[in-house]
Amino acid sequence: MIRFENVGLRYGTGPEVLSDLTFSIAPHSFQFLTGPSGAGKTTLIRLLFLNLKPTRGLISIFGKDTALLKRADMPALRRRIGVVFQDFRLLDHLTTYENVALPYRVLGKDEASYRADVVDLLDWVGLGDRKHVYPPVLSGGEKQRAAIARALITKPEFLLADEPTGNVDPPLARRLLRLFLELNRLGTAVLIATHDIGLMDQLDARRMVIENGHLEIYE
Amino acid sequence: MIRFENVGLRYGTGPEVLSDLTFSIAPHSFQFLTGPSGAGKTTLIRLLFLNLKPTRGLISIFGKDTALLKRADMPALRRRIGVVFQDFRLLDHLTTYENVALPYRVLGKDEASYRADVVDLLDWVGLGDRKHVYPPVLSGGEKQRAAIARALITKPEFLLADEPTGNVDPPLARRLLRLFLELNRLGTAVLIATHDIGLMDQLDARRMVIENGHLEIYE
Amino acid sequence: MKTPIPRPKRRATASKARPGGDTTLASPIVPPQAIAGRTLVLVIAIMTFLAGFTIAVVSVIDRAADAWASDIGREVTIEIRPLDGVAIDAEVEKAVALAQEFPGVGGARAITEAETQRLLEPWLGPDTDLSALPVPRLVIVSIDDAASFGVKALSDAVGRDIRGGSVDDHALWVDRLSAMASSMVFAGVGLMSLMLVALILSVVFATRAAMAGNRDVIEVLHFCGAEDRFIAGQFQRRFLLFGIEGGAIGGALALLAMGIAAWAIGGSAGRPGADQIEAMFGRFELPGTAYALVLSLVVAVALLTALTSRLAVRRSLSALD
Amino acid sequence: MKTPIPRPKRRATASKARPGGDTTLASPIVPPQAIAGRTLVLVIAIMTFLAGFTIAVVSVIDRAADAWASDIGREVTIEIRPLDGVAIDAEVEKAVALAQEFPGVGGARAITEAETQRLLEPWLGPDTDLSALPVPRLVIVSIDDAASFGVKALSDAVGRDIRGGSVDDHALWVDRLSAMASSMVFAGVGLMSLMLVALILSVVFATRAAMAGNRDVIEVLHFCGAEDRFIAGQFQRRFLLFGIEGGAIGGALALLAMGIAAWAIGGSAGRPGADQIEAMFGRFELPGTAYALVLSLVVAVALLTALTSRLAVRRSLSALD
Ligand SMILES: Nc1ncnc2c1ncn2[C@@H]1O[C@H](COP(=O)(O)OP(=O)(O)OP(=O)(O)O)[C@@H](O)[C@H]1O
Ligand SMILES: Nc1ncnc2c1ncn2[C@@H]1O[C@H](COP(=O)(O)OP(=O)(O)OP(=O)(O)O)[C@@H](O)[C@H]1O
Ligand SMILES: [Mg+2]
Ligand SMILES: [Mg+2]
Repeated sequence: MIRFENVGLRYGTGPEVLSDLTFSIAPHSFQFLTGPSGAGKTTLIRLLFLNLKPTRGLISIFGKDTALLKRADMPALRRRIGVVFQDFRLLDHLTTYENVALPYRVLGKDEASYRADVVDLLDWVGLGDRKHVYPPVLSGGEKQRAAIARALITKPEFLLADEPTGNVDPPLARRLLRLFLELNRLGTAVLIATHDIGLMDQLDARRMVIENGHLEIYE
Repeated sequence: MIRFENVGLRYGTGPEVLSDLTFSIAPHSFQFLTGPSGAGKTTLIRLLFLNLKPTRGLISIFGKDTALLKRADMPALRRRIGVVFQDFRLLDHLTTYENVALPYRVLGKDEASYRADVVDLLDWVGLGDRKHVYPPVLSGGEKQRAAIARALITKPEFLLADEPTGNVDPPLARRLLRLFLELNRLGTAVLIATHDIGLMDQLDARRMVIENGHLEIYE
Repeated sequence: MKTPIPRPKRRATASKARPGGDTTLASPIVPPQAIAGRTLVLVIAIMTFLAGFTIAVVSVIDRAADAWASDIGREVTIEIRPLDGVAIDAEVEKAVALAQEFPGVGGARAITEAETQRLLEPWLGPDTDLSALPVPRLVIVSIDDAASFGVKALSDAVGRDIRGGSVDDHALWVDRLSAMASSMVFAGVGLMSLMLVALILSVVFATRAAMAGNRDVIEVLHFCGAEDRFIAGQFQRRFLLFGIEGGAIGGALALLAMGIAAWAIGGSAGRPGADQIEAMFGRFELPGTAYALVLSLVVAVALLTALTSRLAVRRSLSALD
Repeated sequence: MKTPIPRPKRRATASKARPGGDTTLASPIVPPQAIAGRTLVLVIAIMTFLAGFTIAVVSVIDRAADAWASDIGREVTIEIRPLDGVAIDAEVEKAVALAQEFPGVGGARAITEAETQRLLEPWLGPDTDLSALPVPRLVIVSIDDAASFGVKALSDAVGRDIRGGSVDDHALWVDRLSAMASSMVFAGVGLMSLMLVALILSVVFATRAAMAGNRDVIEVLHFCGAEDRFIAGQFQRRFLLFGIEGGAIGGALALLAMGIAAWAIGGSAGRPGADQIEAMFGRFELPGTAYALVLSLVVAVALLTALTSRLAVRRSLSALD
């Protein structure tokens, strides 16, 4: 589904943050991405959802070479990918409910068709009673859960989650992990970037470790 | 040093987020603050650095009743308190170095008098080579470390850290903990809000647990 | 508890029971932007007001200038000097008859001796007997149809047929006044161009400033897979509304201010000075074109605002990939 | 490795060796704000330009109006009608002598017959012999010191001493022209007030919009324990600079535009119409007060910008606790 071949990335004229990344991500697979702070996890995730172009190498996403992609084709591709940003990126002028419903709105769906989905998902992540408040008054963990809910809501084919449990307590982290697993069980490939060893230990999943710009994979 | 008596807090007309908090924090003490996401840890920290007024009860900080404090007295008091915000709050138009040096600048200090301190501290938190970049290009963990450095730099009498290791890997978290301990050894009272059980387990410190608005303290 | 991910059945019931029936999608995707948006509307309103006001003033001046030039150009005078042995009254009558026959002439009228006397009174005193004096007589010829009238032909005919007659076409005055009027119109149009440039700059910059706060929104929408068209459309719609709001407020105020000015000047009809102003500018009635111009100004401003926001979105978007 | 917290010794060496010698505190605490700041400067410049231009135009009109009113008001005419059995030349000389003695009068001058003839030529034809006519003679009295001059006293003296003499103080014309001039000045001042209100609103709102992006900065400085005074001072300084920059650009452009207008009109001296404009508005020289006004406008705008930013900071701060 996703294939990287000898991918290298540097920001501007800086050193190479990632070098010679060669791996692939299978449909329906589940993997953790880990590595020390500043290793390049977020950078790799940005490559995966077309927010960065590699300095060298080949990336193919859903079978399409990203170097050959036209701007006009990207939105359709992006809609098949859900992203949980490390810094949440909620829109402050929309309520939690509206933030989570945003991907549906962007698709032009009628509200009646997704309202129940959004409400159920918010209940599951424990934001049932925070639906109508705006992100600035949410606690750190609540924001994080809203960001997760937004990424999941359309059941994308590929889910990227950047440090999705950094601000929540361990029981809640387990609950969220169950959500990711459920999504995976339904066919979504999931990649979770995390430092949380406790979280990774709960699951016998593939681990991708970035260190000094190189990737090692432990199946 | 800090004393709370029957403190209650509600936001607007909502339910009471914190109720009947009675505790004190001794000088030179070290404590963790924990509790589920949304329990009120950040709220308690905001009360502690005078960013919120309690709905009821009495708070005294450095021996002064906060209800009687005049606006003009607050800056002096705040300067004795260092805060690591859960969302970092770095200024995007200042470099990492300038962000960390900000408390000194606010004090009107001459740059020559603190430059070495700032550089040393940045080296310690592993940002030695990120001194001159702006926060938007820092990784999550790098931002967090910059925020920690800014809170520590003036060696305040009381340090509040809200989830200071949520975005860093365990070895780095241990390193940062050492920094907090060192500061504590020099006389600073430290309060760290965290979900990270691994971090708390490394230290036999007082634990303050908030759950359902109530505080329980395990010495 | 089951994770909420696949629920074909529950969804069916849910859409009946509407568990979230109290939730509505009220908020627009583009933030309402308390301060930046209000500033944009205000700047647009102020600039539209000033530009609209200038347009109104310039069109009043323009019309007045037209009126001056044509009023004066619509008259020529035949002067008949008394010559010895010529019956001047007969010559005057001949001149009137000659002029009336001329193509393009609406009418000709001799100035009576009483009128001439009144005109000369300041110089000669009230009691002068003009009949004793060799005072020339005047015939005022008013022109109906300037196109078919030829002042040269009249001049020739008068020189040929009327003894002691000559034609004064006020050419000097017409030249001077129309030059003055066109100078004023020129200055007015210059001022208007200045205003329009200022208007465009202000609107473009204020719109871009208001857009600057929206980079996050654009980014998030983009990463949610929104088409560029969709994002640009959202912003364009909102900024079109800002533009219409600001433009309408400013345009309405400009017309109102003009109305008040007209009323104030009309109301002071008895006051000294009012006559002069009225003589210069006409009755301060706004020509219909002024309304049309102000209206199209408002439309142009709204479109400009929308277009600027669209371009700003496009620029942000192309910086994203 | 030791934590970097207590290092009295290392610090001492460090300040010699300067391990961070390449680090400098270049960035201002208040962000430079690419777009919002540039917009603010532009809006200030445009509004200052328009207001400055209006001030310049209004002061030219004001001066011209003064000049008209005083030119006309500074002359009265003594008219001496020829009476039978009176030597008119002697009366004219008496009148000149009488007027010259009068308090406040600068000089008196009899209009010669040749001049009178020229004035009457359009009415009487070129060849009239005025000596045969009872044409009144005129004495132009110019007034130096309007305060000490009394037209009534002169009128009485002339009526008493000069046979056939009467005083015309052009009262009607003075009234009319000064009314017209004051109407124009009134309109100009009205326009100027409008411009100033627009200026103030734009500056206040644009400043507040530019400040809106700074809430974070204010908050962080506040939580770092900065005094309100310090924070407000930082913003005030920067916004004062914005204000000075915008105001100076706008003010300079206004003066420049005025200069170009003066040059263009001066350059067209030969053209028809230019004389009229010059007659109406003087030589388009900007009075010194206009420069002073534009300059104080710039200063006022800069202060207004700084003050608005200060108030915005204060408001943000008091919302924080
Ligand atoms: N836009 C950018 N321009 C320049 N350098 C950047 C940019 N974004 C990230 N970097 C640098 O690239 C390196 C990798 O960053 P990245 O965000 O991928 O790390 P990470 O693995 O996500 O770290 P963390 O766990 O702390 O979030 C960091 O040193 C960071 O400072
Ligand atoms: N300004 C506010 N207005 C209204 N409600 C608020 C505000 N700030 C926080 N809350 C609510 O108060 C509760 C406690 O929030 P707080 O941020 O203190 O939690 P927390 O313990 O820090 O959680 P986390 O671990 O997720 O950061 C949350 O439910 C939150 O939504
Ligand atoms: Mg990261
Ligand atoms: Mg919190």
